[in-house]
Amino acid sequence: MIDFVHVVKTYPNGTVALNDITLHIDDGEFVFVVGASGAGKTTLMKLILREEKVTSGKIIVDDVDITKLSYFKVPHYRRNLGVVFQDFRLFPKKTIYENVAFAMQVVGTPMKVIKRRVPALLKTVNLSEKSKCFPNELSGGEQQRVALARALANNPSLIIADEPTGNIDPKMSLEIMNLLLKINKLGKTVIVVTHEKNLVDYYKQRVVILDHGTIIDDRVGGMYE
Amino acid sequence: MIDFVHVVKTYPNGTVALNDITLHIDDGEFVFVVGASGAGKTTLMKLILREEKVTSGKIIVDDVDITKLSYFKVPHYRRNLGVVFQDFRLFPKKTIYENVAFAMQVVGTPMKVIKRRVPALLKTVNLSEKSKCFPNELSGGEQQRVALARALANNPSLIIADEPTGNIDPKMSLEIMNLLLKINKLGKTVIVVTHEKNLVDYYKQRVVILDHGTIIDDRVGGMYE
Amino acid sequence: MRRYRVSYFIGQALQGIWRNGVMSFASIAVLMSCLVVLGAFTLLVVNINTNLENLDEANKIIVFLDYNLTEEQIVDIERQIKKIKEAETVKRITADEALRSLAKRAGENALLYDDYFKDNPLSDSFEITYDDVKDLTTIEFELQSIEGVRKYRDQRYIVNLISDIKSGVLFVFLWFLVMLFIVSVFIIINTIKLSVYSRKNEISIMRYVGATGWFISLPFILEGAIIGLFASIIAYFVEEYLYKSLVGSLGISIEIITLIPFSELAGGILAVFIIIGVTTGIMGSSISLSKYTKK
Amino acid sequence: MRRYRVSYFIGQALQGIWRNGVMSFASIAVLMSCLVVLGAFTLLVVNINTNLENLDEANKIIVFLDYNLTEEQIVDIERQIKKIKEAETVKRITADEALRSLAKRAGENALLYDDYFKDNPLSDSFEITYDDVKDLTTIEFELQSIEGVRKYRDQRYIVNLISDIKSGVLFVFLWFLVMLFIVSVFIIINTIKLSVYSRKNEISIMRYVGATGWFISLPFILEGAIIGLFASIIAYFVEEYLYKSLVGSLGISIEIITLIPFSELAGGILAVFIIIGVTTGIMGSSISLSKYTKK
Ligand SMILES: Nc1ncnc2c1ncn2[C@@H]1O[C@H](COP(=O)(O)OP(=O)(O)OP(=O)(O)O)[C@@H](O)[C@H]1O
Ligand SMILES: Nc1ncnc2c1ncn2[C@@H]1O[C@H](COP(=O)(O)OP(=O)(O)OP(=O)(O)O)[C@@H](O)[C@H]1O
Ligand SMILES: [Mg+2]
Ligand SMILES: [Mg+2]
Repeated sequence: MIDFVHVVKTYPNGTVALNDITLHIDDGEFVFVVGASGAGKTTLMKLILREEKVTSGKIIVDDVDITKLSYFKVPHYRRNLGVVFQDFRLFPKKTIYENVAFAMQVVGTPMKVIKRRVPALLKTVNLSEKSKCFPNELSGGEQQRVALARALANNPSLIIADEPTGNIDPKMSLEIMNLLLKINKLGKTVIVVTHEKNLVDYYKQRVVILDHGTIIDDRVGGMYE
Repeated sequence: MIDFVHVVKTYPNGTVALNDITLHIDDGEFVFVVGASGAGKTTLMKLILREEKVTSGKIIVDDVDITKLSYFKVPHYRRNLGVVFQDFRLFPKKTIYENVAFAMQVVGTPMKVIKRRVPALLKTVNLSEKSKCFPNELSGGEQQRVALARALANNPSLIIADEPTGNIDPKMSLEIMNLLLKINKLGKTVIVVTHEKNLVDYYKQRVVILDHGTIIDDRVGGMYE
Repeated sequence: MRRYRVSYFIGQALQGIWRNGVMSFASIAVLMSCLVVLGAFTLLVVNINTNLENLDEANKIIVFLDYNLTEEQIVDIERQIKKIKEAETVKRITADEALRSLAKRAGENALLYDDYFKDNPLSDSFEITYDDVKDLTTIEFELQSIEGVRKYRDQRYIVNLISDIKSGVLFVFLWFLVMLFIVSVFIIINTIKLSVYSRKNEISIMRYVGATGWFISLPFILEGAIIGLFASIIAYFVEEYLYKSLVGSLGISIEIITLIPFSELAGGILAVFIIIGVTTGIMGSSISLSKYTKK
Repeated sequence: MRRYRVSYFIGQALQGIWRNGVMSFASIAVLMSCLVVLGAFTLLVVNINTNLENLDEANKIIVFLDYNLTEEQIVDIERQIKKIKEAETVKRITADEALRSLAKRAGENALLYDDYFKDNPLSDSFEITYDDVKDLTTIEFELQSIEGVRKYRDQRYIVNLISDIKSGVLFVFLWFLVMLFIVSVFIIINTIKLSVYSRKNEISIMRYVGATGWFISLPFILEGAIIGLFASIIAYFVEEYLYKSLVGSLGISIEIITLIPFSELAGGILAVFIIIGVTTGIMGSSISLSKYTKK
């Protein structure tokens, strides 16, 4: 359960990225977040991840006000999230396998579990043959899929995906969206930022539309634009 | 005029990214390159840019076999190209303004020309207010547009755009595509890699479809898939 | 909480060193250089110190006795002198010995003394050595109360001179050594800072994935330690080579200087190198990490 | 080809230094440290050398003349000796003077000489000083052919000893200085390498945009030069402070050691610092750049 209560985010240089956002997302929901470039979608994700701090307002995740989380609790909080970043954020000096495995090592997963799960995850995103490659040896879409595999690694209860199909062809995009939907069916909350009209229109889920930092529309099955 | 003659590209780790590509692009053409993730689209672009070298075959650009270009001539060759990279490749320690200006400084453009042209370019991509920001202070789509502005800076005769709308909302995407088409009308050659079915279908230009490193379709007005 | 395995951290550290070859190499090179310089200078100071110790001969007092004392009286005086705690050694010099050494000192003109050997005009004397210049005053005070002592001569001027030089030289060199040490540590820390800096992206990604500060830091700190260890071992061998080649080319030309053989110092040097190398390596990474793990 | 403006490159360099604050700071700090150590050691060597020069007194030969020469003969001998090119100064010592200095040397026992002053058994002599130990043999050869020279005494042993010590000490220190220099250059270059390394992405993007090698390199090289300049100026002031405070605390305790005042060396130090700082800064960046501009 995620609650944004009158959240404002102003960046140090004065840009108001989010302006008085109030938003409730229930456990197990599937939400699309759409909006023009610069509307504040990524900022919204960064606030949930606690990568950025709110300027004012509260964000409550599972009954905890994460704006008040101490520095030491942040990592533990983040482990419940699976995030696909818009810029992937893979480790350049780790192989694809290691990139995914790292997320599991962080939480102390035993080696033998990792050895079983990582190949399975890479298979899901169709990257089995690339497991020994480094990120700079992959195409843009392949990197994006690695990021997705890593986000799913720890079976998080909340998945946030920022443009997870931005570099991926339509067929693969559908597969990935179907995967996210399947995960959502298992009871996980999924938030997807995307600008792919087709996908949003096709899946008929809840759609939150951002514009210049405010929510201008929020309904289930909502059409994009 | 670009000519690929039996081009093969195998990466050091053994991946065959392009397999016997023969392709002719005339001056002033507008070409979409589409294909699944990992099909070799970016590799094709990198070969034209001479970022990667061919394994075998020839690439002739304006009567010069660029596979034989000496190290010293490469920069001068590149100045005739305007490239939007899939991963943007902006200078992290330069402001948006400086990022675009740098491309012009490279070719020795006088200061007063730069001072006039850069703001105009930023206006074209709708980023006038962001000129003093650093790349990490921009949203994904904004960064992509900066990359586009930089590609256009020197009025190149060949423009290569790798997923120029990958992070951009549909409305802005249309604007950018229209801009590229306008430039194409002025006589410039434009090559656009994209996976946005809508765009490709809408514009009815020449479409080259790549699959596992080979061209499986190449016709004007060709439908995506 | 689940268990983390030590092997994981060591593996990560080694991987980090290997995959960031340029940086690791540069860090090891810098660290090693600093240690070599530091070590070479320490060897220099140790050698200078040892050689200065040999200048201690000047620490003696000559005590001249009254003329015409009986043997018994002289023995009694000797006993009394030996009672002075601060006197290290006491040596009797007979009048004849004194005359002979005088004649010898005259060199060319020794023959001038020939006449005197028949009827020695000198008295017996004692040569007292002591350890520390500070004892001089005490000894001289005690001597005053001994009957039969005509006068005594210390070499206070020479003693002070040598002791001045010694303390001056040591002062300069120790001061220099301290400076060198501080500078080395500073350089090493800065170098490791630079190398951590160039990986700050990696570190911040770790944070985003939910890694705690210590989980991120441990491999880096181990990396620092391993780099420090490598550097110190290499530095040790470089030092050995340099010192031995120096001793080799110097040993022939000067005999009055005693050079301490390397083997005598080897253990200490290696130990100190490893301690400094590993400590600074760890310190360097810890300091720079704290900046990047707090996001 | 269009013109590029110098101001552009300088501007880029300054921007680079400013925007990469951490790296620039670390590089300046390391460079500065190396220069300070190098400078301090040079000052040490210069001072040691000056003080060793003062030990030159031993460079003299005493020439003893036959007994009972007439004044004319002695003057004639003096003339002949003065003709020897290698003889720097020639000083006549009369028999009386010689006796007096002998008596003085006997210290306690000067009275032994009393008798001889009535009928001096010594001969006149000359004291010849010379510049270089190598001249000794020539001078002695010439002396053999002079009538009336009974014998002569050089201080070859002492001379050789002192000269050995001098050359030994200088050898060790110069050797050390060279090592320090090499190590410093090595450290500086490695540091700048690290800092260029952490910007290799930036460099490769420049290449993609069509920048030529020199266009990319020039700002980096200027950056290296400016960092070198900063570092050397700071190092100069640190050095001045350190040296003056050392002279201050040392000057009181020892008088026989002459410490060269800082002002006498200041210009040279600053010049050398700037030369080394700027050169290594430029070298460091050029070396590391060549790797990344070739893509
Ligand atoms: N670190 C930052 N500092 C300053 N301004 C920022 C920063 N990050 C984002 N912004 C600005 O905040 C606004 C919202 O950015 P955000 O990244 O949330 O947009 P977005 O909706 O994700 O856009 P896109 O679809 O292009 O990714 C933009 O105007 C952007 O320029
Ligand atoms: N530097 C590299 N080293 C090794 N293999 C590489 C490298 N770059 C790309 N590849 C591989 O070559 C193939 C083609 O890559 P390319 O980047 O051209 O794909 P793409 O068509 O651009 O895909 P996308 O739409 O995902 O960007 C992929 O399988 C990729 O893994
Ligand atoms: Mg975004
Ligand atoms: Mg691609």
